[in-house]
Amino acid sequence: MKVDERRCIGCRACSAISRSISISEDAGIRSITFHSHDESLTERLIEACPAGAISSGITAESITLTFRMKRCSVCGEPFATEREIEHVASLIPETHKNWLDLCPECRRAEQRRSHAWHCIRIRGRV
Amino acid sequence: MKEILVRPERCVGCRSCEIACAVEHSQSRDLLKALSEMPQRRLYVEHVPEYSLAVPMLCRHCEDAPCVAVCPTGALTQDALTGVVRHNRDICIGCWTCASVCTYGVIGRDRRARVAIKCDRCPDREVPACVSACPTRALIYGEVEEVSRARRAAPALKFAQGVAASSR
Amino acid sequence: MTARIPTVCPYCAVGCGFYITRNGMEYMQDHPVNEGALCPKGNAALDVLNHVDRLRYPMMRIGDDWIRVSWSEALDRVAEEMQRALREKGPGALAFLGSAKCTNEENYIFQKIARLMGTNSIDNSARRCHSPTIIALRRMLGTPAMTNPVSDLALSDCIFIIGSNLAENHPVVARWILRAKDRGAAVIVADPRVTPTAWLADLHLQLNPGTDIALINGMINVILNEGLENSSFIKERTSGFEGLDLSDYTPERVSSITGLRAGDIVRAARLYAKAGASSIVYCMGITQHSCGTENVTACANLALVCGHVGRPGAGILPLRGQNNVQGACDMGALADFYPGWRSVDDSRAIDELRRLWNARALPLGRGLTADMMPEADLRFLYVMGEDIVNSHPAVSRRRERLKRGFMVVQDIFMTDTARIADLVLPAAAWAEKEGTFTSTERRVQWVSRAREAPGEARPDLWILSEVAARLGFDLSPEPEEVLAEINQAVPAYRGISRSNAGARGGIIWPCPHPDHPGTPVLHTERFSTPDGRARISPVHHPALERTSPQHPLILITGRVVLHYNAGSMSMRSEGLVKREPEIRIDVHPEDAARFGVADGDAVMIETRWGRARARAKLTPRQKRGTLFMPFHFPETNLVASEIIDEKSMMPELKVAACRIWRAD
Amino acid sequence: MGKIYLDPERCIGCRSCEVACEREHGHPRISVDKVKDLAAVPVYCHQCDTAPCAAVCYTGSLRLDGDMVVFDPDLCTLCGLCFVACPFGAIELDSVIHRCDLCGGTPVCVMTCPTEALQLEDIDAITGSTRSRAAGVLAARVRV
Repeated sequence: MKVDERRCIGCRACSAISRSISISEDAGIRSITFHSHDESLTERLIEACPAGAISSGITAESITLTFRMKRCSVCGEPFATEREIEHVASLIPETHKNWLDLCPECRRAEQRRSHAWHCIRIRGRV
Repeated sequence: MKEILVRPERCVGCRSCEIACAVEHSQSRDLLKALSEMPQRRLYVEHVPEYSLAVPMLCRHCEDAPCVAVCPTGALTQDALTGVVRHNRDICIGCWTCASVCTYGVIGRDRRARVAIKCDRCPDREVPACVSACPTRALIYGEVEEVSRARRAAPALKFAQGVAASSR
Repeated sequence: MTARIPTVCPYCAVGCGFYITRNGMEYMQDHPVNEGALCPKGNAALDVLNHVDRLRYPMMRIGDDWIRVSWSEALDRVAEEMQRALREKGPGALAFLGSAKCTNEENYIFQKIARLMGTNSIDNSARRCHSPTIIALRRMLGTPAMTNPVSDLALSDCIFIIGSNLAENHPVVARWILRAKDRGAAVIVADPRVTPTAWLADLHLQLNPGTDIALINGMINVILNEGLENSSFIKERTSGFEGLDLSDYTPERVSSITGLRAGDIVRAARLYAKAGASSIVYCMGITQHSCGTENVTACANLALVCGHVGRPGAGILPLRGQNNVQGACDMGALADFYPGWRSVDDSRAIDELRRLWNARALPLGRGLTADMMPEADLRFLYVMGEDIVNSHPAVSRRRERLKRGFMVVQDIFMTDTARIADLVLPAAAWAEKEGTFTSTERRVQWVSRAREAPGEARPDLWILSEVAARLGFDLSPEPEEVLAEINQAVPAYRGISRSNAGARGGIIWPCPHPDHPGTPVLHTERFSTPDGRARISPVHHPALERTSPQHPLILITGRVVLHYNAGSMSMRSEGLVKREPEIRIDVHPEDAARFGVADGDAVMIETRWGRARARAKLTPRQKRGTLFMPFHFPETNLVASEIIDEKSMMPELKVAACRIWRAD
Repeated sequence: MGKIYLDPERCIGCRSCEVACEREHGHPRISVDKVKDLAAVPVYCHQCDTAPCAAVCYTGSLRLDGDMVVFDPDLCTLCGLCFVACPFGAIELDSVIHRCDLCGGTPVCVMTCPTEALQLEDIDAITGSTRSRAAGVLAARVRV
């Protein structure tokens, strides 16, 4: 199999299929390493890749791609690669409140905060 | 800031407002054709049998509107100048969070487009269609200061407290 | 076994039903109390069955080690030690602690053994939750129990909640309060803390801790001044009203005691008195004070003056703590009452039991209560399903003194109490045995066996009947046969059987005969006092636990939603523990700044009773000048007060002057 | 089938829904927390009518079906894009996708909620009854 570095968005689909594709995260960088592996999985990998980055062919022994991760604008934790976010943003309608800047944990907190708002206004006077 | 004031004591339940609203928001802007377009409601005349009254229910464009606060995508926004709560159908994801927090129950569901639907206070008109159509002036449109009893059109919070107080 | 077996939640006293299935649980949507709903503890109830920590075999202490022994060896030893203590030191050297977690049948047999051995030193954990309720409501209304069922709250027009954080401690009760609110009812919550219960309030009275009597007397004063009392009710159904002079309790004076606005006191009084049907809901915020009995009396006075008793939606609702605390008390597992609320001083009433039991003589006079046990010269202590070391501060501090003689603990886990025992007997948990449980609303429900007990664990009733046999008493191990005897011994249970208690939702006592449908609302026609009238009796605001320069803050104790009492069950539930893993102490941010404490700091707290360590949590829900610690963690026992309400022997667990500093 | 509807004023923050969901599915798909100790709000999947999670799912594993977003684990590649896309943060991902499936029509979070803060309802029915209650209050004020 071959990986197109420009197309790959750094998601987890291929690593979930093949054990010879490993994924790791450190200091806001996600690294995906493609080791040489059983070519019989290539068909499945091509099918599973959301970005069309995998094709059949022969490639070097092992390559590692690195992706900068998006840090949550509230808590600062990295939660997805920047390319994943771009990819998602291209598939959903443009939005005014950019929830894509928040990690899922902070999205939940934001939902809670906005829902609690009027309860707190009422209860704040008790 | 202008508001639509509802005066239920004048409402005769003729539903002219509902029809005018439907026509205004139809493609054709024609009564008969509008009906065939299966318009989605933005305004609801509710009958209250205990008091033999009809009450036109429509978005009050609350100050600090809860629907705007909870909308996760920013499809609902409030105009700083006019106070109108606008809904952007292109951004709406149909999660119904807004509908569930609305104290008046006036955010509906457009089942075809699978998004929310609510009063936009007729941006193309000087006076909203429902107000123009009301034969008894149960709906009036004017500056907040002008309509002295506009307290009834106060934000959802005050209304919620009113629910508690009046049920006592 | 069938696919799903109905059961009753083993945690609090609300009595929620659910089904136990082969692999787990299912909700019981037609249960009259909870309509299928369960709180987090209910959802985690099955975690205690088959837990790895369950006791599986009888175990005897040899020095610091435990050795496994056979049942017959263990049971022989219990009987021998009991008889030896009796022979050498008399019945005064024996004490028994029953369990508000065990069935009615088990508690009945347990107290019967104690009394046949000649002692009234039998108690249960009701001592530290509602002993003041027992004393006060029995005297005033005749029946020491909730007057109305929980679901009745939905019919109230005004609900006055005082000293209860039911939204956390009895979450399903909040369901019915919200139903009342949906109908337009007013909810008043009196609590120093902004609890989730206070969130539901239309009027939150954030009073100073311990000033409940002043508040209630102030409300009664307003009611009498404004002519809002129910004169015909007072005239026809009560006595003692003429002695009720509360004119000192003007809103202004009460305001200065309670720290509330005078206008709020007046508003609360009007809301409560003017409503068509009002309920008072109270809990340990009322009872766990040195004036606990007076606090309950004040609540009942308020209800009686307004005539808000004896109708649907109008009543006095003391929320009990444990799943069978009402039943354990009904069964007489108390140092001051025999079964059926016969006072230990009432020799005529006791004589009925003597005949029923074929006993030569039965002991008279109050026995040792739980808190007195460490101080007494005991030679034999039998603890059934109670972690007394972690639940009674006085005992916790003097646990070694409990052990002057032989100590048997019968439980489902190796609790801290079991750890100091000489013999530990493995008991079956609620779903592994049969019998009845009585919930806070007097609802008696039959629980069937749904699971096998682990190892050699046996139902408490079997263990007790085996011990009794070795003492020469013939007591049945069959719950149904014991229930038949309870029919004779406890008048309110006369008509209760496996079939009516086993029906959906069981049956609410009093049930005088087998065809009786039960009595959800008490006192509709007459009160159960000898003359049928309720007693109004004035009580006054007492001297309070005061702060001092040494101890400038007041410590309040209570529960949190995810844990239960001493934690022997909830602390073994992974889903609960990970959500509430450690002890925290709630501090108002201003107090925190004053004492140099930041959120998340490890802090030390000291009262005149002791010191403990906890993690600080800054929260505006705490009233300024007060701290809050949940009592599920042993640390709280180190600092809780030992002042006792002399009438009920209730320790004042709710308030203690204290200081706090950062632990470095 | 309806959708899960929340009345935050009824929530007492007991986390029963969370514990029940965890018991049912091994990992909770709803999460409750308090806000300033004055309110508590469960956050959960809304089964959005035009759901971003379905919009980004390229295998059809997540797709809109009537009132629901249905999930077919067999088609899932565990790519994690739905986790990135959900504005509620209601999807979690480890070796499997954790997302609400309404428990096949009888959600345990709704069944177990002690205060009926969570309900499974048709959203039009909810707004309809809110509206008629509000109309009743307005009418009552006119007649007073």
